[in-house]
Amino acid sequence: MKKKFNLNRRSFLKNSAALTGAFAFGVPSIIRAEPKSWVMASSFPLTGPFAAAGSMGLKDYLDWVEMTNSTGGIAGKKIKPVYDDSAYVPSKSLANFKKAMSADDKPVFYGGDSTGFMKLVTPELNRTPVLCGGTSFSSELADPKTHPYQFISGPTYNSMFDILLQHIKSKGGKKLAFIYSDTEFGKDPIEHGVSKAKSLGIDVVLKEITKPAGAEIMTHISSLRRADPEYAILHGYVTGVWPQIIGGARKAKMSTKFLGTFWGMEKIIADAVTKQSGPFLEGYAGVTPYRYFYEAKEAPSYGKFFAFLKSKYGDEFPGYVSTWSVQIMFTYEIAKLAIEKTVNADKEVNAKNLVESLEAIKNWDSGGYMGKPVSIENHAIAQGRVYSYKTSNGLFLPISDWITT
Amino acid sequence: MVFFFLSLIGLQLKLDNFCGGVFLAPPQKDRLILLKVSNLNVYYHRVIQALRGVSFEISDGEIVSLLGSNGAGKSTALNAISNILSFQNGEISEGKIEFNGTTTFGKSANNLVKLGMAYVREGRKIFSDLTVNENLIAASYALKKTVKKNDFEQVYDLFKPLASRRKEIAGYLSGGEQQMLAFGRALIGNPKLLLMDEPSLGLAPVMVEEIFNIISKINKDLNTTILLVEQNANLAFKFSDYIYIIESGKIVIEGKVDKLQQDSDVQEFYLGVGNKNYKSYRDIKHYKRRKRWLS
Amino acid sequence: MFDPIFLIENSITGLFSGGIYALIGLGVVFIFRATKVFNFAHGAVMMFGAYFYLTFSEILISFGSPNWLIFLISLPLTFTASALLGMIIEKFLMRPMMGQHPFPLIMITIGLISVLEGAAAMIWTPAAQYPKPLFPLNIDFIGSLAINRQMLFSFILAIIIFLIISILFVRSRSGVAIRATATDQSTAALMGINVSGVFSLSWIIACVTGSLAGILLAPLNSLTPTLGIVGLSVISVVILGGLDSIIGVLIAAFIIGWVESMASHFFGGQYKEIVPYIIVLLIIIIKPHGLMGTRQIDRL
Amino acid sequence: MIIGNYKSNYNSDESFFGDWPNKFAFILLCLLLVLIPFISSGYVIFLFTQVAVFIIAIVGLNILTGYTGLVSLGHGALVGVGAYATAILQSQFNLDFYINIPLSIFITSLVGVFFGLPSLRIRGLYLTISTLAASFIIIFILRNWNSLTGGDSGLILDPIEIFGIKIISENNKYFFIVPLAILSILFAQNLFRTRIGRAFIAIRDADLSAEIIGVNIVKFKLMAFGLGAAYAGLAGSLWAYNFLAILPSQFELHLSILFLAALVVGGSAQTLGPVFGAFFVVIIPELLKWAMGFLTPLNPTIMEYTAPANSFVYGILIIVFMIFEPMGIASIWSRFWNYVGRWPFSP
Repeated sequence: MKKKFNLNRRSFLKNSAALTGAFAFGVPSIIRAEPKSWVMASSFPLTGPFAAAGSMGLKDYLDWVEMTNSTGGIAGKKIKPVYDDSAYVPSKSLANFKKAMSADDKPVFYGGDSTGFMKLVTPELNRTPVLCGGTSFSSELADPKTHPYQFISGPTYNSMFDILLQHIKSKGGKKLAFIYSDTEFGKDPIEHGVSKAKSLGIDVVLKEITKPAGAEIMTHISSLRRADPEYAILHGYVTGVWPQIIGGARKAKMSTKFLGTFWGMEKIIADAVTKQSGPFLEGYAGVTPYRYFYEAKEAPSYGKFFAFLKSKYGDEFPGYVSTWSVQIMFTYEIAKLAIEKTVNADKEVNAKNLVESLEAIKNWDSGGYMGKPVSIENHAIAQGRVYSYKTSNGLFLPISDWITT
Repeated sequence: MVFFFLSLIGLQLKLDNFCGGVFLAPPQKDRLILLKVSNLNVYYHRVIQALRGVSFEISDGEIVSLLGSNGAGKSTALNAISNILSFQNGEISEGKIEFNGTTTFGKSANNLVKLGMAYVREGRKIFSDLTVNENLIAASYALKKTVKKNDFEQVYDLFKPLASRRKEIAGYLSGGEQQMLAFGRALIGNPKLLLMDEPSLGLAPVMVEEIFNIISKINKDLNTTILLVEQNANLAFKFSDYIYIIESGKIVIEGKVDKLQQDSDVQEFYLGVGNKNYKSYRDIKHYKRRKRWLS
Repeated sequence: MFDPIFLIENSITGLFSGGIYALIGLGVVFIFRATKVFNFAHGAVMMFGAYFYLTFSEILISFGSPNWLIFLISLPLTFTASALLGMIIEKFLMRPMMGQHPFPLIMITIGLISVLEGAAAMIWTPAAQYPKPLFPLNIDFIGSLAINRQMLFSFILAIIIFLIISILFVRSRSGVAIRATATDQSTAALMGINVSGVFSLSWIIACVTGSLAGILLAPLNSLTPTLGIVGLSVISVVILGGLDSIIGVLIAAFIIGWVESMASHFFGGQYKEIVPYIIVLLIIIIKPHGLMGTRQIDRL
Repeated sequence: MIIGNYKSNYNSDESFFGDWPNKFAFILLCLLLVLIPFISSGYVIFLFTQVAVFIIAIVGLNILTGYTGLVSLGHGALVGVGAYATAILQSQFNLDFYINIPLSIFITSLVGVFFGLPSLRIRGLYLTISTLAASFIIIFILRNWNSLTGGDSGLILDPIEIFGIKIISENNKYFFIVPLAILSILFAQNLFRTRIGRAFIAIRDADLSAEIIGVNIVKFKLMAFGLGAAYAGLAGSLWAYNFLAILPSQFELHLSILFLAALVVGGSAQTLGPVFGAFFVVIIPELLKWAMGFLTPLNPTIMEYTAPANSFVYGILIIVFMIFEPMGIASIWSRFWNYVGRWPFSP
């Protein structure tokens, strides 16, 4: 009797191992009833370097959910939004993900908020599969083999660079500089961009790494002046750095044309910069896969959302929704489409079937989000358009057609 | 009834006179008591008791010495009076200190300086990377309204060697000069009370004699009251008016210099006078016992 | 491809940023000398100063004041607010620990980094902001050499303030009091120096110079609650200078600014951030007391 | 202030657990830990596992900072070294976990000793700054050695496999990591009954005096660095197997500060300090999130305040504990039990 209770360390280990064997692996998974609502969970960078984009995105996303629910939700069921702050820290996003996944009603879709998270979550997704999209356009994710449950709601950064390079080529540009932030996001397409530029016969004369925020502009301007490119692509920034670099270059009397990628193409930032420091952003151009919100005439989806916001907020609604929010909403639109397709095909709504439906999206009319019909290839949508900023009216206006790669 | 009380008071007064006349020494000096310490208890780190109910008082114009061996609590007493115990993680748990009629509690060290208390610490503690003049400026910091240029000159007059080296870094002065600087710093602004902690420490015998001459000069010329802490009892007896002897945090003997000098215990323990022909441990046993009793 | 003008340009940029590093480092040294506390939170204090300035200037801009009035009013207000911040930190965080081992105090300054960053993010949101620069960005050309007028003026201002403060430190009575306190706190108290007053004063000076550095730095970079990281890399300046030497800081700031700039010139932008720390490690191993520091201060 | 060791005989001084209630509490705790996975959700188990990883790391920091008095601001980076060592060994050499983990521990402890080398010349503040610099340098290497560390995008690992069971579910990870955490606490507890541990304490309290009485401080300081780093290595290794993917940004300075905060709040130089500390730093963000959850219906973007509030609260806790309770929660805990133990005669 006495011996039985003598739990020393070794027997503790042995017993716990035995217990583990008995319970942890043996408990059958509980078969759950169909959920009452679609839980769509996501992390938002409400704090940290991209907080401005995150909080704006969250507000618009919640409005989008409200609108969608008011028109019947997805396949007759309402959407239940679950969200948490990640501070743009991948491990915090991952904790949020785990929290969402261990809740009683599991999400059918998870919206991640950074490339780092998309990377961290990959092994986790193999264990608890769920359809996963997000704000990352990392080229690495566009591979159904290594990242079977993740998709990109737009072109990869590589494709964006392809589009920009084609644009430069068509304008007859010869000398090009890459200026990018010292982040995963910034470094992502550089290698591809260099080789692509080479194949198009464009000379990449400078690859300049900067801090993602608070970069020392003068140093970079100096290098840019030395290299003196005709075009410079700014990549890997959201709110900061890119306007200062353009401003610095203009002050240094440079005539280099600057091009940006999606996250650095926000009208709100461009307007604020113009208001504060003058109209030097004139002619700044860049690639974006989505229409701007003020092009609502060509986009029925935008029109619907505009009407909803107008009725909800009245005069408080400024009439513009940021591209960041549009990106998040479009990601959810795709998830919504995948769920609808799965339900219509009368299949169980699980990650595997959702991915199948996702991959089956071909020539879908996105309701104006994108100009060309949407086809998902390699879990990404490779199209975009080059827009250029006009300081006189504060609008990004298209200077190219919709380009697919 | 009223009469009865009045008579009681009268009796009381009479008794006082009577006792004072017969048992106590008659009050010789009618000078005011400048510093009064009563029942002082000090702890370090809240656990080590350094002073156990120390009481003493100093009259205006006197030189009073606090004698005792290492670790008896002399410096602690001075630190408590000047309120810098907090820098050594010590605190006063009980007791009262009155300086010039008001309590010192609640006044920070620098405020006490303004009230006329100065302290020359053991080991001089000059600001070694400031110049001589800057040392004096630092000392006059709190007294900037009252200190005049000629206060500096007064110090340089008193300590001639300093005058020629006023622009030099104090750390390069000799030991004696550093002690002079320490004195000079304390004398800026003519303090009422000067506390001194072992001014003779680490100086050549010639210097010691000189330092003590300066002390008595300060006392006479500037009419500064001095509380001196010393280990060197002979010197203390030579220069003081009144002596307190402190052992293990308690005052064990006190008295005027001439009286104490007659005391056999004091002679034996502190002045090194007495029967030196001890042959065995038994001979000095009484000594140990006596000393224990004293403390 | 060797391009001498490019090299000169980058060297000048490095030296200019050295001027601001000196101003930041000054605060760290001041506090260290007076209180023996190494203030890891100095960068965060600087960031707070920049936010104060942002707030005051935004308020004034909203009233439509002219530029010169904005500077004239919001600068003194910022300095007052920063001084208050310094006093509060000293009074409530440092004073209760007076006379103790410096390690807990250093831990408190590390905690202070989190507190200030969190507070700034809660008050002013974590999004990057662009406060109105004291000197707007302008690039002048000397031949083909480009000089950033904003940095030049910031540099001149930083150096002027640095020199004023360090001359006061040597010449003024308060300077003597601070130096006396640095040598021996309790003796200084016995000389009639108000030691806690000196502590307050050194914190105030550090916070005010820090806020000025923040105001100069924020438009060059952008203003986010993590601006304080720049302050962390200034550790290298302070260590190279010798931790308690004001002249040392000035020299070290130029060296570090220049070396950083050269690292970014020859190896690429990302090396700039790591250079200060490599320098720190090397100095600590080779010459712990830095260029001009007191030799015996290797004890915590 | 601890001023003595109140043991009355050698046996009690040498004993592993203080007394029978201590031993009983330990057994009870172990039982409770076995039960936890069966009564809580996956997220709670995940949090427990994370606490366990933190505990291991903080025990290492406790040896270095708490017991030996060498304040390190680079512990987070060392955890990163452990994690990367594990991931690289697995991806490059395809080693099994039972070789991989010890090897990672060894590598990390070598790195730790290397960055402890300045301690031969310097002490105190300078040492703290050198660990800070080391932390930045390590992270820089992790971020920029693309071919080996995968740069900013980090590395992905395969899960551990024991007897054909993949340690991938939350439960399995829990049962793999928590026992290791308990073992490492016990090992550290044991360390301070030995010559080495006491030498560490001697170095902390008075390094010169320790040298004079014959403690080889160079050797023991390096040993403290090595041991502290070894714990960091184990924590990093488990961290990698717990997340199965690692990024350099996870191990930056904020992690080191988090560990220090945990140690201070938990109670440095005490066995239970790291345990309380780790629980604290994991639970506080959860509590804040929970509190913010109540407020979100009012304003969905109120969550913007969660992360700053988090960092604010950590900072405040460090400061408050340093000023009012420098020995941390562990000391409150032991005071509480002393009080209970002596009741009704307790003061």
